[in-house]
Amino acid sequence: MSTLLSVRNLTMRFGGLTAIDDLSLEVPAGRITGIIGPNGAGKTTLFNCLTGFYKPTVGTLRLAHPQHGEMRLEKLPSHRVARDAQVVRTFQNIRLFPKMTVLENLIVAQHNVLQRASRFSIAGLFSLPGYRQAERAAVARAATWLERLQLTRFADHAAGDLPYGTQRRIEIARALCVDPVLLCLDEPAAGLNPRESAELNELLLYLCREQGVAILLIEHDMSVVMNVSDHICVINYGRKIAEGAPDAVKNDPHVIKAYLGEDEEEGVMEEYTEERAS
Amino acid sequence: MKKTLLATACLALGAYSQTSLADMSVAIAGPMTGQYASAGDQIRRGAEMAIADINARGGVLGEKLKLEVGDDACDPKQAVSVANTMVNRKIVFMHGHWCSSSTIPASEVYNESDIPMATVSTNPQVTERGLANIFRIMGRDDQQGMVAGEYIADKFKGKKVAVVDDKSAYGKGLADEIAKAMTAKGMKPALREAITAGEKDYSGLVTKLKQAGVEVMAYGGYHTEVALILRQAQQAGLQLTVMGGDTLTNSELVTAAGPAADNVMFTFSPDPRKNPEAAPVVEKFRAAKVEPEGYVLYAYAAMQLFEQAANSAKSVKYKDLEKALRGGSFKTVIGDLNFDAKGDQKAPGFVVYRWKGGQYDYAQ
Amino acid sequence: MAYALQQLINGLTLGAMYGLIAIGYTMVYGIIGMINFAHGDIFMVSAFIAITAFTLLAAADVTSIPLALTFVLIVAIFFTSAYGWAVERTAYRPLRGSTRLAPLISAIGMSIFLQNAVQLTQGARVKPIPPVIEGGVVLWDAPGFTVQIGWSQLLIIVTTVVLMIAFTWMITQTPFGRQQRACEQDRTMASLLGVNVDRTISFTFMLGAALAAVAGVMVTVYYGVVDFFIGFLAGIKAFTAAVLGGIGSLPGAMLGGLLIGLIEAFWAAYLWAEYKDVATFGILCLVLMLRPSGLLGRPEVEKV
Amino acid sequence: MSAVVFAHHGLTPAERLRDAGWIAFVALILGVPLIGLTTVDVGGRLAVDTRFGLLAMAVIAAFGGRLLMRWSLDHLGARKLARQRAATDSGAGRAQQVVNVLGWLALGASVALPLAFSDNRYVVDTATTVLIYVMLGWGLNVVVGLAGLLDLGYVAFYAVGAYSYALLSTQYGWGFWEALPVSGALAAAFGILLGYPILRLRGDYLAIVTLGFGEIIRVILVNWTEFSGGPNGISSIPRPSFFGLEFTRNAPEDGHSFASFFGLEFSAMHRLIFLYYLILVLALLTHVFVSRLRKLPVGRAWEALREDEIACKAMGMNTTNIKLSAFAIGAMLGGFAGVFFAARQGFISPESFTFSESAIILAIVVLGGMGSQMGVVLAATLLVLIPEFGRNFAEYRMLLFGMAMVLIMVWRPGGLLAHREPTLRLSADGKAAKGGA
Repeated sequence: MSTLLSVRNLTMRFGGLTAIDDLSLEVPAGRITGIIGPNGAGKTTLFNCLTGFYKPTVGTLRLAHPQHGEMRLEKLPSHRVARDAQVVRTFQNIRLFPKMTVLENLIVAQHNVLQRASRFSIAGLFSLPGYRQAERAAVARAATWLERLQLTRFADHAAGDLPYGTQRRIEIARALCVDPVLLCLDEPAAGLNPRESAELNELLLYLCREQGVAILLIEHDMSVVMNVSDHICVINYGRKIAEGAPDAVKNDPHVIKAYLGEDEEEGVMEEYTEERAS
Repeated sequence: MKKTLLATACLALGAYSQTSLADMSVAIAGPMTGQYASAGDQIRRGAEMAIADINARGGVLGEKLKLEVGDDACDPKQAVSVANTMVNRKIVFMHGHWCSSSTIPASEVYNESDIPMATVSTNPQVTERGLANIFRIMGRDDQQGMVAGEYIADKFKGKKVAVVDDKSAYGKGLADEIAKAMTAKGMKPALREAITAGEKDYSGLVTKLKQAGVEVMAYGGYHTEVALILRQAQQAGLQLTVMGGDTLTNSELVTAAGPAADNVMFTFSPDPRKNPEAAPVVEKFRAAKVEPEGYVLYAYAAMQLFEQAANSAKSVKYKDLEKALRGGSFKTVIGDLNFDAKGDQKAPGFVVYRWKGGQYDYAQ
Repeated sequence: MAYALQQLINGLTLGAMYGLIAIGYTMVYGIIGMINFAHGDIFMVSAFIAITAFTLLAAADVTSIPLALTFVLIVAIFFTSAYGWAVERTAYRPLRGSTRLAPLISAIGMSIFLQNAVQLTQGARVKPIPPVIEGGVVLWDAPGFTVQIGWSQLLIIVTTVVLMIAFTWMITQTPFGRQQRACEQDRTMASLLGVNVDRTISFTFMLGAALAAVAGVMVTVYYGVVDFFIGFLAGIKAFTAAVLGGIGSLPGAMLGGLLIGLIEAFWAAYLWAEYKDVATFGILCLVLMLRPSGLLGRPEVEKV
Repeated sequence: MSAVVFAHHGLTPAERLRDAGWIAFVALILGVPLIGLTTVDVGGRLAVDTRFGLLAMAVIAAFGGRLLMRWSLDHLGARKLARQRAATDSGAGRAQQVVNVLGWLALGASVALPLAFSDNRYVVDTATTVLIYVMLGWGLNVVVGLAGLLDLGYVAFYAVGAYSYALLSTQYGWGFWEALPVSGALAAAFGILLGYPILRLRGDYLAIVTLGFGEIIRVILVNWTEFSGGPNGISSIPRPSFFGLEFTRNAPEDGHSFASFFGLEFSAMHRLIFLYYLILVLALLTHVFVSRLRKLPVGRAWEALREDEIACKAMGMNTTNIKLSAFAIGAMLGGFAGVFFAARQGFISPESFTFSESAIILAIVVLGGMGSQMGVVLAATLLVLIPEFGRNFAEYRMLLFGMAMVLIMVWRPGGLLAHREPTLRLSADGKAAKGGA
């Protein structure tokens, strides 16, 4: 089991606030790694650092890319993290392209491949065979994922008009169309009903076991995290407080304390609600 | 819906533009809306009165005249559109446009459609392009600039003179000519400045003039800005004499500038109101509560010009009318008009005026 | 030196005027996040109201300047606020909740409408009144150049500063200010908490219009000449000022206004007057490149 | 809007009267300073004049108008509700079909127009103006409608196109067809020049900077007299020829003019009609170009950018390039329109490139329905024709124009044609389309 991503001494400060404090963490290839922690623990900030939206104050993020070798994620702008390093994320507050159809959302995710095939749009403008073929392939790929996530019947609907749970699935499907090496899911089960959660579990296991995609999962729904994760990392106040197999983490006294013992940090709570609202 | 819309639009446009007219149509065009609407207003009042008078005399060649009014808002694009409307309305004569930048593109349309025009636009380019249908009943910027520049060089010897313009085609052209004429007479402008028309605050310019010790400002532009500059100069304790062009005939200048307007001089054709032959018409305008200032009498004269040319040619066909206009001499309220080959007035004669107590009169 | 000082005074006066209009822009922007392109024309309407009021007073032989000013201000604020209210009610409220651009276009239409309505009802001619406040103080009698500040210039600068302080106080300290800020941040939440959002927005528009009215009266007093076209340039400049200072921030609007006034004055004084608008917009671009939210605007954190 | 209508559904007559009375009261307050009172110039001083009769009429008109409006809104509202109930979700697809059919009909009408009005200068010329605005609208649609970047200085690119053709042709004797691509490329370069420094800006900050850019270009054109002719502009710009045949009255000595070549009698209309077809062809090419681009990766990227910039980055898209390409393509199309404008007018000056021009073009895009190509056609037609029809109302025409802009926006906040057609459908590609729409 090789290490896909290794986070070393990651620190992220916003003015006086330290959101992530000297965090180190290994993400193995082809496995599901769960990240849990109380609200405002710095989980989403970790994702933002990983995917280039924030520049970490200190620390290194090394990705052992199967094709391109070692890449330093903290040095890449966000679009290159997705394009070159193939580290793709979803968002806690779903970010689809609401007026575009589901299919279009999935095609846009394959922008870089198609754009290359369209050769500065010229091949595309004249509908040259090379481009047509690339487009067909892109649609086929999208159709496959739609089928797998039971979204085919929504393909031509505007994404923004669909129910919440469906939108969550679309966002995952869209991320999959980027062909990720590492898929970072930010609370994919939030707002799902139990049946949908169960389906999600199944999907995550399929992606990991059958497709070999490594998954980094932020989740509050313990039925999801505990059931699918191979390895769980618990963070609080931006620090790692426990790590290990699901069962071990469940019984760790630090974790129990973090979840149950302290409820005086209202400031942190507030920050969280704000994040939700935006 | 779109098609019906388009179709009705076309039909309506077509129908509207092909209205058969029993009367003979003549037209005026100028800025009836927008920033310079007051000039357009003057033109309309003058032309309306003239048409009423001509029709009272029995019209032209036995037909009553009908006046078409076109609004170009001093926008070249709209000017072309107005010109096309007028062509469709089968006008036989056009007085306009007012802004040189509207007259130039619109005149090409009239030229192609064989419509003679009389304009008050002063930019030399208006007649320099060799179009046969243009007749200018006003002097040119270069002529009036020369008169103003020489006057300044003669009368204000030893004083510091600034030349300022408002960056409009008219204003800049005029100011350049004034500066040229002054320099030719051996007087270099102490300052050459430009302002943005439409602003309200010219205290920066005034301070600059004060610093440079300027006493006389030669100005190319419109009256609104002159009034503001004068007011602000007075507030800053600067005694300023202004010399400008024909646009300063507007009595708004006096209302706006207050007593300081007495320091304003400008060049203009000999005052048509002083023309004894114009006296009855002037009286008539005053009776109708219209002060025949600025372009009012010019519009009146343009219509007289058409009346006389048509009567002498006994036709309103372009060829005949054009020949009559070029060859003839016409007695109008602005004096005798006759044109050279380019269509400029043969003897435009500019005179320097000075505002005094709300009236303008020849300057000493 | 004396010259520079005089230009400084000119720039400050002009800047204060821009700032006054910009505060109205910024308040409206703050609450509904739209560029109210008709704001400049509201200002123009108020200048016309002021002209009529001053003329009426002159006809009634009122000579006391403070009395006249107070009367004109009250009249102008009353009627102009009514215009502000009506504009919001007819052109913007029906568009609440639609795309960001719909109210913008509606505002541009409103601006064209107001301009032409005034031209039609009041005429295209410029409207002048005799100087209301004359004279000033000589600050420095340098050789060859006397620096002076007119009473009306002083009046403008003082009024603007006082109003900015008053409005900042109102927004930060009063219940209305709290409601206003609540609407600004989350309209749905505010209405759930019992804030009457419609009324708050209407009131904000009326306040913005009242500020424009004060600016309109000041313009009439200072320049003495008004026409139906003055709203356009003033509106654009004030908008620029509001953005430069950081749109949504009242002190920012003031600062932006003053900066633009000073840039214009000094650029025209020492460099090429004809390129002063290029300078203004150039500096705006530079500032925004370095600080994308303006000088005093809260930096927008990219929420992911 | 509709909610307001329904909420007032059951108004009693007394309530209606009270409502109309309230409106009349507002009209009275608004009317007093502008209608009721006015200042007139009496011998160099202002005096106040009253027009209370007119004011009373305005107030009565407001009262009556409100009653009438409420009454008709109630009726229309009821009918609208019925129609909404009747309409099913198949409506969207049908709407698109209708738009398509109408599009073809409009095309047919525009091809036939000069034939039907071959001696009517005004109609052909106005139609040409409509097409110029259609083209500008399509260009700006790329930037605003598709990519969602608010551009208030679009007229700058129009000016760059117009001036580059004017200068290339008058100074260096270039022909229309040689100058067209060069001017377009130049405008595109300006688009990138503008786009680059302001990539980080969003929303309204972007708006003011683009507005400033438009003003900067205009101020430079006004002041740099040696280069641009300053306020005098550039006149005598050569008109495009018909494959080398000029539209002149007299044939040149060593060849033919258009009229003499075809053995026609000279008519100024020939050139007008030729110009009309020229802009029609340019506009159609633009349409095909933009519609194709929209279905290409770059077009979908523009729309995605409009929808969510952050999600775009997360999908690995280089938003910098996407924004710049939108600016460049939009600017290029504006430049083409400018070249044609200069060639048609024969005279250009900075007055044609003011902020109000940008505002009108933006209004066309928004009124049409952001991103909708046919919407632009409809809005451009309306916005050009309203003031033209208004010529009959002389000084009221711009008033009506402003009012129309507000009313259309309030009536249809999403634009006249707000429907968005997907760039591709699953079923269309021969894939299994289970369920479908």
